[in-house]
Parts: sequence; C-alpha cells; structure tokens
Amino acid sequence: MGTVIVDVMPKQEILDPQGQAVAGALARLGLGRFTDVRQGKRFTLTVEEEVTEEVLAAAREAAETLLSNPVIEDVVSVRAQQDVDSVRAAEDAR
Amino acid sequence: MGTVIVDVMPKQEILDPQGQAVAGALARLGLGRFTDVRQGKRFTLTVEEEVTEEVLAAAREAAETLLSNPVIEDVVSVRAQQDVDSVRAAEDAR
Amino acid sequence: MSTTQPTAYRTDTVTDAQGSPDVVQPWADLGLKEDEYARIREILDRRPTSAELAMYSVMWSEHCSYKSSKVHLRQFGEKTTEAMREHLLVGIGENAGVVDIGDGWAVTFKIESHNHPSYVEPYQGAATGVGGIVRDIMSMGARPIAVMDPLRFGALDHPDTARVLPGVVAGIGGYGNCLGLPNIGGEVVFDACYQGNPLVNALSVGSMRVEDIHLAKASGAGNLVILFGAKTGGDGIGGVSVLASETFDDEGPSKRPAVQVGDPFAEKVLIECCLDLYAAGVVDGIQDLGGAGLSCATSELASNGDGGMRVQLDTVPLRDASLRPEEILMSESQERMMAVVEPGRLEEFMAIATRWDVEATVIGEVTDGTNLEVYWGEDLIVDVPPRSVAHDGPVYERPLARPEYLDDLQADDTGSLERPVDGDGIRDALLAVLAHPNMADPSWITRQYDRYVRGNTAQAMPDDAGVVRVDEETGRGVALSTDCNGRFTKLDPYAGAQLALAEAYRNVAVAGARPLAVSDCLNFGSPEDPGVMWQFSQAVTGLADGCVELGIPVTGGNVSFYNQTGDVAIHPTPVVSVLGVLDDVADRNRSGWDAERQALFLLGT
Amino acid sequence: MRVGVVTFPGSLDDHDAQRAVRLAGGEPVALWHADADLHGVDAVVLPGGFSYGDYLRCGAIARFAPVMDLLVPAAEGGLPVLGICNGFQVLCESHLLPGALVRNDHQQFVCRDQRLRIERADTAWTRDYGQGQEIVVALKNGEGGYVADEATLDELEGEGRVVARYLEVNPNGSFRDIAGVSNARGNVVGLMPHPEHAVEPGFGPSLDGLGFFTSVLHQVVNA
Ligand SMILES: Nc1ncnc2c1ncn2[C@@H]1O[C@H](COP(=O)(O)OP(=O)(O)O)[C@@H](O)[C@H]1O
Repeated sequence: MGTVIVDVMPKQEILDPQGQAVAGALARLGLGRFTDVRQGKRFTLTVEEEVTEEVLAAAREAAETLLSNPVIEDVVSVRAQQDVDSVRAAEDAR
Repeated sequence: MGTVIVDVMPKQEILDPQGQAVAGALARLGLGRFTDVRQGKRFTLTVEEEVTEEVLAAAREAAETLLSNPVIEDVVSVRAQQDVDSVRAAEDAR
Repeated sequence: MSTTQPTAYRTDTVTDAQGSPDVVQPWADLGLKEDEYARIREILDRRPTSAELAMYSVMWSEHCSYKSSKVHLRQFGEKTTEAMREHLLVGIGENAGVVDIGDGWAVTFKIESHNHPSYVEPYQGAATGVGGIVRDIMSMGARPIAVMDPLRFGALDHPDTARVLPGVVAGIGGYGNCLGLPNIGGEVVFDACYQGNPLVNALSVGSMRVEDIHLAKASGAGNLVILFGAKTGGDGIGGVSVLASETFDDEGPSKRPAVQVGDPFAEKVLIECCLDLYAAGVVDGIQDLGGAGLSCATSELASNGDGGMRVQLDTVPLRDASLRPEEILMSESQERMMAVVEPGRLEEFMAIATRWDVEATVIGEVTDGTNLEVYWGEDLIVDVPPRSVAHDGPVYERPLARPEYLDDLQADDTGSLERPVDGDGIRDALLAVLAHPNMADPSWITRQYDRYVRGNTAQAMPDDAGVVRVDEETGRGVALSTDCNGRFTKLDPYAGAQLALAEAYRNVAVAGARPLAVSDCLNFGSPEDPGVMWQFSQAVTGLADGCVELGIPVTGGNVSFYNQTGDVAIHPTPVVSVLGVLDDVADRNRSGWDAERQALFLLGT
Repeated sequence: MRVGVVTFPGSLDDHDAQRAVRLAGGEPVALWHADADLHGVDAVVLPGGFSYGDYLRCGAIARFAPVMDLLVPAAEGGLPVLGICNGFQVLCESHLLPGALVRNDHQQFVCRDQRLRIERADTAWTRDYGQGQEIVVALKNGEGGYVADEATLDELEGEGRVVARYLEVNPNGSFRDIAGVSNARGNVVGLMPHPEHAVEPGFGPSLDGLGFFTSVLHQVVNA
C-alpha cells in the first residue's frame, strides 16, 4: 500500500481571502511576523499497490484534472509519501 | 525573506466528506485505483527574515492554536520552504 | 510584500505625449476603432498617454459605454410619461434606479449579467456577479436586502453543463449566503442555445429612507476622494498588457490573473461600513468599483460633479506591487468603493472604517478645474475632460435587418404537431411536460441558497414572486419577479419582451403588490450582426411600449451583447424584472392553496 | 432581562437573534466582538453567519475575539450562552462544547425547514419545551456536520447532553443525528438549526423557535 501527496496552492496573482483572514488573525494573536499567508490544499491519495512511476502519473493526472482548478490554482507537487518521509527523516537526522 | 509551510490533515478517525467526494469523483474519472482520499490544508507563512528555529517555533504555535483544530485535525508538519526545496532537489537529482 | 516604487520605471506622461505626437499606439489591440482613436486625439488635441488610452479604451468599450444600445435604450426615458414618473426618485443613468414605496421609504433594484466570466470560471464568475450588483445597490445609499438569480444553461445532459451549473449555483450561494442576503427567486432554464454562453444574471434590491439616497458625484473643491475596501490587484486587466510592453522593466511583469476572485466577507464588512458612514452623514458622493475600476469610478464621479478631480495614483494600496499605472487604472479588483468626503469629516470617516477593519486611503481631491488629472509620483499621466471618458463615448447606429429565417420559423407553427387524442396520450404529454427540466422543481438548486437570513422573507421559492419586508413596524415591503421566455422572444422579439414584462408584472400583482418599476437585463448575440441588432431594437421597443401600457417606468438595467459562439447567437433573452409594493407583506397571496375545498377560478382569456 | 447578541465581522443573523429576544419579551443588547465588555447582560447569544468569512474553519478566528476572553470564563461560571450555527461553531472552537462541525457530507450548503426533537428540556435554553417535543425550524449551513470521537459521543448521550436531534432527514451528516448539544451544566447550548428564524408569523416555517428565547428569560428570572 502506498500514499501519494498532492499539494495545491492558489496562484500567486490570485486573491486569497482565506490566507488574508488567517494573516489578520495571526496578527491579532501576536504572531504578526507572518506578513503574508496563503492557504492551499493538501491531498493524500491511497493506493493498494506500491507507488510506482505509473501511479505517480495517474496522481498527476488527478491533480491536474480534478484536485486543482487550473484557472486559479497551481499543483505545487505530487510526491510519494515514502519519499517525503525518508527525506524528512534524513533531514531531521542532520 | 523566508517561508514556512504548515500541513494540516483531518484526523484519520474523523469523517472527511471532501476527501470522500474526491475519491468518488476520481473513480468516475477512471482513477479508481486511489481507494482513499483525504483532503487537508497547506499554509505558506511568509516572514521578512530568515526562517530560524525561533520562526519555526512561532509557526508551530500558529499551527497548534489557529491553523488546526485538535478535535478533528493533526498538524502533519511545519517546515521551512528552503528545506523542502533543497530536499526535493536532492531527491530529483537521484 | 514590498511597497510600490512609483519612479522605478518610465511612465508615459502628458508632457511626453505632447512632445511625441507620432508614437504608434496599440489602440486596435485595446479594442478601439480607428475613428475612435482619432476622436480621442481630437478631444485632447494631442495623442493620449498610455494611461489615457487605457482609460478611454475600457470606458468606450461596449460593456461600459453602451455604444451599440444607447440609441435604442433612449426609448425607456423618452416614453416615460409624467404619470409613470410618479414614484420615481432616481431614474436611468445612476448606478441603480430608486422608487418611492411610501412612508418615507425608498427602494433601489437592478439586474446585471456576469455571463462570460461565469462560463470561464463558474464559481468565481457567478460569485463576483452577485458582489458587483450588490455594490451597485450599496452605492445608492441603500442597505441591500435580497438577491435573485435568473439563470440560463445549455442542455441539462451536456457534459459542459455539469461543469458550469454546479459552479454557478455554488458561487451565487457562496457569495450571497456569506453576505447575508436572502435569495428570493430567479429562474433556471435549459436550452442548447446557451451551451457556450450560459447566462448568469443577478438582481439585488435595497432599501433606505428617502433622505438617505446617495449619488455618484464629486462636488465641492477641496473635498477628498477616498478609496476604501480591498487592495487593488491585477484582476481583469488582461487586455492592457499590450500597453505594458513599453513600460515594463527587464524583469517583466508578474502574471496577471485570468479571473477575479471574490471575497464575500470583505464585501459584507464593506456593506456595514458604508451604512455606518451614511448614517454618520460623512459621505458626499459615492461610487462602487466594478467594470473598468478606477477609470470608471473617478471619471464618473468627476463627470457628474461640478469641477475636476486630482488623483495621486501611487497612493492606491496594492496587492501586487508590480502593477503599472495603466493597470491600476483598469484593475477590476472586487470589494472596493470610492467616496467623496469633506476634509472636516475625514477623521470620522477613518474612525468608522477602522471600526470595521476596512482599509481606507485618501487618493485625491475634487478641484475647481475642469479636468480629471491623475498623477504618478510627480508625473501627470492623465489630463482629460471626465465627461469625454464617462458619458460622451461613441454612439453607433448599427444596421438592423429582420432575420430571413424568421418567416419560416413563424410559419412552422404548432398546427403540424401531433396531438394526443385519448386519455393516455394526454397523460403522457402532461408527464413529458412536467418532467422537462425547465418545468421541474428547481429546489435542487434553490435549497443551496439561504432564503431566511435577515428574517424579513415573506415569500421565496416556490412562489411566483419573492416578497421581503422593508419596514418591521408597518410590514411595508416589496415583491419582485424576473421572467423571460427566450424561445418566444426569438419568434417575435417585440412581443417576447412584452411577454416577459407581462409575466413579471402578473407575478408581482398576484402576490398582492402594486407594480411600480422595471429593471431589465438584455442578453443578446453580437450587435455587429444586423439580425441580432434587429432583435434588440424590437425587444427594447416592445418593452418600452409595454411599460407605457402598464404605466410603470424602466429604472435601469444592463445590456449583455456578444453572447454567441461563432456566428450563432443565443435566443434573444431580455430578462425583465418588476418590483411592486405591499403596504403590509402579511397581506401577500401565496401561490397555491392553503386549505381543502377552495375553489379554482381561471381569469383572463 | 438583558440578552446580549454578539456581532463579529461577518455575523449575519445577529439582528434576527435580537428580534427573537425582543419577541420573547427580553431586551436585546448588541455586543461588539472587539469590545471586551459584556455590559452586564444576563445571557448571551452567539448568532449565525460567517464570522471572518469562515475562511479557515468556521468560528476558528472569532474564538480569539476580545469579547470571547470574557465570555468563555463567564460561560464556565454559569452564564447562559446559546450558539446558533456559526455561534455553535465558535463554542466548539472555544472548547466550551465538545466536538466540531465539519462540511456537510453532501458538500453543499443546505437551506430547509427542518424537523427536530428536543431531547433535553431542562437546559437554560430549552426548559419551555416538553421533553421529546418535535419542532420545525429553519436550517441553513454549509459546515454543519457534527463530529466527535465515539467516547465523546457516548459521554454526551450518557449524560443526556444531546439537546436536539434531526428527524426525518439528517441534513448534513451529523453523527447520531445530533443537531445541538450542551455543556454538563446545561447553561451553554450549541445548535446548528436557526430557532430565531421561527419566531414570527409569516416569516419562517413556524413559531417553534421562540421557546429557546423564552426559556432563557424564565431561567434567568428563576435563577
Ligand atoms: N435560480 C433561482 N434562484 C432562486 N430561485 C429560483 C431560481 N430558479 C427558480 N427559482 C424559484 O423557484 C420557483 C419556481 O420556479 P419556476 O419553476 O421557474 O416557476 P414558474 O415556472 O412559476 O416561473 C420560483 O419561486 C422561482 O423564483
């Protein structure tokens, strides 16, 4: 079994009212150092098999066609969970 | 200037209607290999400074108090963008 | 985000324009015709600066100038008699018409289209359509109290309808629900002719005390011009990129968004902020920012006023610091308003804005000159007579021709259709009619709209007219309906427009209201097609004549042309809305019956 | 009796809640989110709407408003508080009530006349209803699905803290058809449907909602 992670963010040039609302709230909470906030989506897609190139290709297709709206959003990344994890572990070990 | 990325996902035991709807739609699109889909949130927080440990600590506080609701969500990760990027570059180079 | 640096790149100034008359300008790419460009040069007695060119091109577009429709729309004013004007407080020409409903109450209502944006990005297109019409209502001094949404889609079973419809409905609901405006009615019609051109029309109605009516005019030299609400971003300025090529620095522009994204929360706060500003009496003139953004707001305010206006463009708060002056002038960023305020009231104004957390910036002032002057830093980049931009745009007498297909179409009447001859046949025919998507229960759509918020909704879905209370003490309120049958209008545009009017009028009347006023949204194909133009002129004439017959005036509306794919236009679709008054909404009549054994009567012929 | 109604930026049904208080015979007092003062009110309603646009999670940002700094301890001290729709979400985000509200299972905003059963008629806000009484009030929400873990749900059921349950149709996928819950003491109630839209003849589906507002007046009088 494997998992693919897809990250989608509003395009930089597009108004992001959600991120704006969060930024305002952070400022009120004394966390105003975060001057800009953008809110996107993160999907985890589970497959019964290993995450192969083919699975990633299917995930990419899902990301472009369904998980994001190309008019206002960008697919930021499509990765296998195991890669993300191993990389993090490596990083944390540093 | 730096960016922190915060990932928040619905808890495993909590119903995720959005993820479910996506899974259903993927199946209709012939991408039914993805048997389970969960939809969470991804935030990018911009700071004027470098992303130091202190900035990360503030981001963690933001993640725990505002960006997630512990009843239904987990903070999956709080990372500096530069780390994510470098790690990805390393990975892609493999 | 870093702040704007106004002098970091070269801007085309008035002095430049005077010194370089022969510079080749991209007027054609901006949609101007050769003679229009020549007229601009004549008005200014020099070539326009690139900022002026941007302003004229957008303000003289079909959408803003009504250049093809003006000659026909005149009938609405000309045919309105004194008697019809009895309840009219503000007529055609302002942001929205205002009618007197008695007891010192006034209501304003208007219907507008957001067709093309909703086809491109259904959710945001429809959402910002609602946002735009609501700002029109706010700019009259009113509190918006309800919305309606007449919709037309392609065939129900067409895959693209499955893309467009859910997004449109969610967008209308998402924006309207979040604004706290009850949705009290609308239409849902499916017809293949709308496949590539769905119609998303949005109506809003608002109420105010008669003495609180506000107008879009900038008067009184020294008065301040304040921009408030959302920051300005690069929304809706795709077209001006041709201008940018000469001024962009090496790095080039950051990307410009293809669509506008609405922020209903920002608009809700803006509504409350405006109402507090009106109540405090600190606003002399007010204008919403919609199509053509600052170009439109500044030139219209100045044109309606008695002097000139000076604007310091680099003070406009930006969401995207890479915006050039031409782009800032044209940006269609949502949720913004512009007010004219006496300097002595500035502090009060700012205090109210702060209370609502609404950003407000003084960007200019009213002058005793004659021109609209826009500065970028020290540079004068616009110096124009505002009327020439806002009101004296080109007017076309487009050729008209009755379409040749019409005779055949009209001749092909129902006589040749097979008729059911027995009970089963009639039953099948009836079921087929009832099962048609255009007749079926639309509650799968309307249940996504809040009809209860504000607690004044006396009637909404499934009644023929929406009814909302205006005055809680007396129960005084209004009834509204929108209607149109595009198929009928295609057969006979003159009678079709009258049919739409008559149906809306009847719907309001049967609710128990006295019909008072009309607003319309005229959705047609290309005005450059003489057949379409003929349909348009027939429909407008039919509507104007119908209004005379019924004794109620058209108070405003909107024209949407170019609803066509290739050379195939949509059915002519003049959506007509009628507003009526009830002394007490408790006396309304609902559609349907509420007890057994009531008798049914059929009235009319 | 003075009943405060808090207005957050983006509150929509605040005037409706005030009207309901008035029709019930109370005196509505407008409370402002940024004003850290409860102005001596005897009870508080957190109204429906989209506070701060509900952009992050419904009620998540409102919870940090200055007025909440006072309201949370006051509620813990016994002040009657009713959260309607967005107000319910604020109460959950503030941890005055357990659980959370998530997007409707069918993904759409829904506005309908909803039948409910009053499951607990001895809270500050429901004592004018009969135990098990069925009522019809307006319901309108996009994120009204009540969720909590099994242990919490069992605890709520066990302690009789489910205040109202959906009948006929579960409009949003709420666990165990829960439409409203209370805290252990019964002074804090969160409700997804809108009783304030069922208090006036001719507006809204019934007059069934008035009981919430009369209940608190009686409770306060008797207290
Ligand atoms: N898009 C819409 N938005 C809101 N209400 C709508 C919409 N479409 C239809 N309705 C409402 O649904 C009810 C029935 O609509 P419809 O079937 O078109 O009625 P009729 O055929 O009597 O004109 C009316 O109350 C109408 O206002």
